Amino acid sequence: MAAGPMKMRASLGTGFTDVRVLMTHPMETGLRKDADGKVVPQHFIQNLTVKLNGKTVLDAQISQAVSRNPVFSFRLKGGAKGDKIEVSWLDNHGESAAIETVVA
Amino acid sequence: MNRIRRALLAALVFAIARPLAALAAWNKEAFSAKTPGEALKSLGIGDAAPAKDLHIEAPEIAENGAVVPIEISSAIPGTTALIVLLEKNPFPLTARFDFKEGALPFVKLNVKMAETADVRVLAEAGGKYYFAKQEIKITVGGCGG
Amino acid sequence: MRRLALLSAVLAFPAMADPTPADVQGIMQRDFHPRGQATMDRVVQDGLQRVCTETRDRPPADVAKALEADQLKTIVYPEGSLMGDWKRGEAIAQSGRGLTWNDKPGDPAGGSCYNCHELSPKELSHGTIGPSLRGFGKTRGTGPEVQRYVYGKIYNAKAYNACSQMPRLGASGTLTAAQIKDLVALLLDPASPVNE
Amino acid sequence: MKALAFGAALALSCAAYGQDVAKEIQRYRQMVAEGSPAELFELEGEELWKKPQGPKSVSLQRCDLGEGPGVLKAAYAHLPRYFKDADRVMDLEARLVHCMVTQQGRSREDAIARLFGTADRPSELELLSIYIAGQSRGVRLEPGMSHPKEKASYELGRALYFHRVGAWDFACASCHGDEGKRIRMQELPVLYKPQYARPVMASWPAYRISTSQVITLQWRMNDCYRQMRTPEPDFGSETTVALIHFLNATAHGAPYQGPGNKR
Repeated sequence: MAAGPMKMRASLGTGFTDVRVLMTHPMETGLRKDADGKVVPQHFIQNLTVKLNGKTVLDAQISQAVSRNPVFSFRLKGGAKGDKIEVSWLDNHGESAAIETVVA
Repeated sequence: MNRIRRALLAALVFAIARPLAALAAWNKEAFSAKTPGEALKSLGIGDAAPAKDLHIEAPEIAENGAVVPIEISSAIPGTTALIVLLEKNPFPLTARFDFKEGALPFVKLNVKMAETADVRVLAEAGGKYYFAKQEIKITVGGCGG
Repeated sequence: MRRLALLSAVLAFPAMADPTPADVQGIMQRDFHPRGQATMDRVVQDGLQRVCTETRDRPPADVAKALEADQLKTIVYPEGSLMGDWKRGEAIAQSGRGLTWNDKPGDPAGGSCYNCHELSPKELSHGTIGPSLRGFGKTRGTGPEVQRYVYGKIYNAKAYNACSQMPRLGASGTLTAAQIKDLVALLLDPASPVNE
Repeated sequence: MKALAFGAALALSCAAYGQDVAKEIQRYRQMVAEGSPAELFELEGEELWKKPQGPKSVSLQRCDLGEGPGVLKAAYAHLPRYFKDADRVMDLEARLVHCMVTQQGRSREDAIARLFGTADRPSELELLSIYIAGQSRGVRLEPGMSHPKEKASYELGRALYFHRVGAWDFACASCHGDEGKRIRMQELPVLYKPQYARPVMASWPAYRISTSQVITLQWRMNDCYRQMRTPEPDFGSETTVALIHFLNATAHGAPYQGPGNKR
């Protein structure tokens, strides 16, 4: 499966901004067999980056043990309307995707 | 299907091969380690102290090992990283989050667990390491077949 | 006036009686198609299914008795001991496979026991549609009478309770005689975790 | 001694099990629901709704789901219902196939060629269903109950619910007939009673966590009959629509809250 859509929601809490991001990705472990008994090759997101107004605030490295169609929630310090949040990922096949949203 | 996906990608996602390639550091050795001990060694982590201020919020029983929700947060001052290990998975190291100025040490994610096991979370703060653990039971659900 | 409106509402739908089991069967014969080993004869109710449907699983006592006597005749007991291997029995109790349209005919089926019953205390994921069978053999022993009862109950649960929700695992061809013997051992063998 | 201590611990954990398990499973489901990727599929469904397809190369945007051509708001909550143009009661999926045939000019074979998708590739009907159902959020479930064919559909659904059939003698009520029962760890809602039908029916279609798949009510009916060991029901047939009709009518009045999450 190729990279599908992403979705992100940012909401202002008290003293922080809640960020929730959904991404379409199979997160194949390389251990699973398909219906024909063939091993499905490893295919998973390895890096995740969160930027706030262009500056990296969170770098993550993840493994194939993160569930399919990953959902992550983060919290950013403070936050105000108009803040630009960008989340991007890179997988072990070199595919990548990104999404950005503005805090409303 | 592909056409739709492409259309969606164009609408929602923009390609960013350039900046990501620069920071595509992924600790292959640590993620390939087969035991929690080896993984920690690869990450350069020696001793870790138990910490009450490191919180794991997870169900004690999960109906399905394919999706186990875990929320981790640290109230240890100066926390710069959170590390998640699933002790009985074939490759225990599951995630490492490095927080820079601007992010709070808080993450919620879903993980896969092969069997009932401890989740071990480590926090790095001021060059020291802390840990917390919780057991999560994995059950079989629903009808067979 | 209101009564009149009500009456006309009733008259507007003169044929609005509840569909009978025979009507339902006819509709299912039209709306279903065979797939794999699940053939169309399976939507034809036998007498027992028909009576249980008609009475919402509460047949009059004499009817129930007659049905049970009928079902008892279907049970085929093998020669010799009815106790198999409880370890194989545990695996059969765990498996929910068998007889569906995507099960391969000839592949060993399971009894789906844990779907409805508690058995071994080691298995926390058990259903509650049927009674708990934990410690079943402890109070009943392993005598030939109880072996015969357990074998018969698994082979055809309807011989003991006409409209039981438990499948007729032997009579339907789901489990073999050897498999049912293994389940008897799972329930009765003192070494079985069920009797811990 | 050690074995004894272990045995005691096991007995203890089992005794404590009953009361705590339900609470913990509830917590698990709550946390999973908060992290559901169902929204991603709504986006894809919206694209499909607007995409020109078939020999006539038109989108489904003029499809009348009962609230008027192209009206999505509240459409799902009011299904199944009677459609005059087809002279029958239809659920969402049967209606979508009808529109694919009559408006897009596709053959019925093409429209139903791939009914149930995979985790990698959900089917067209699954994605459309999840998108369209999402447009009924907050609207009370109110399937059609006034036309004679709607009443007949409801009655047939109820009869099917209690109809014992198949190689294992099951009716829907064999599992969904008594309160407080479960299959393995899964609680079984007594779906002919409104208080149990409401929360369940208000959350279909759904994202199924165990298989990472989008699932619809037609799938649910199909897979229940598979496990009841009957032959396979035709997609969108009077039988499956009647059961869905009976269930949604029993859940009457529940505000729609889906698409939901299932185990």
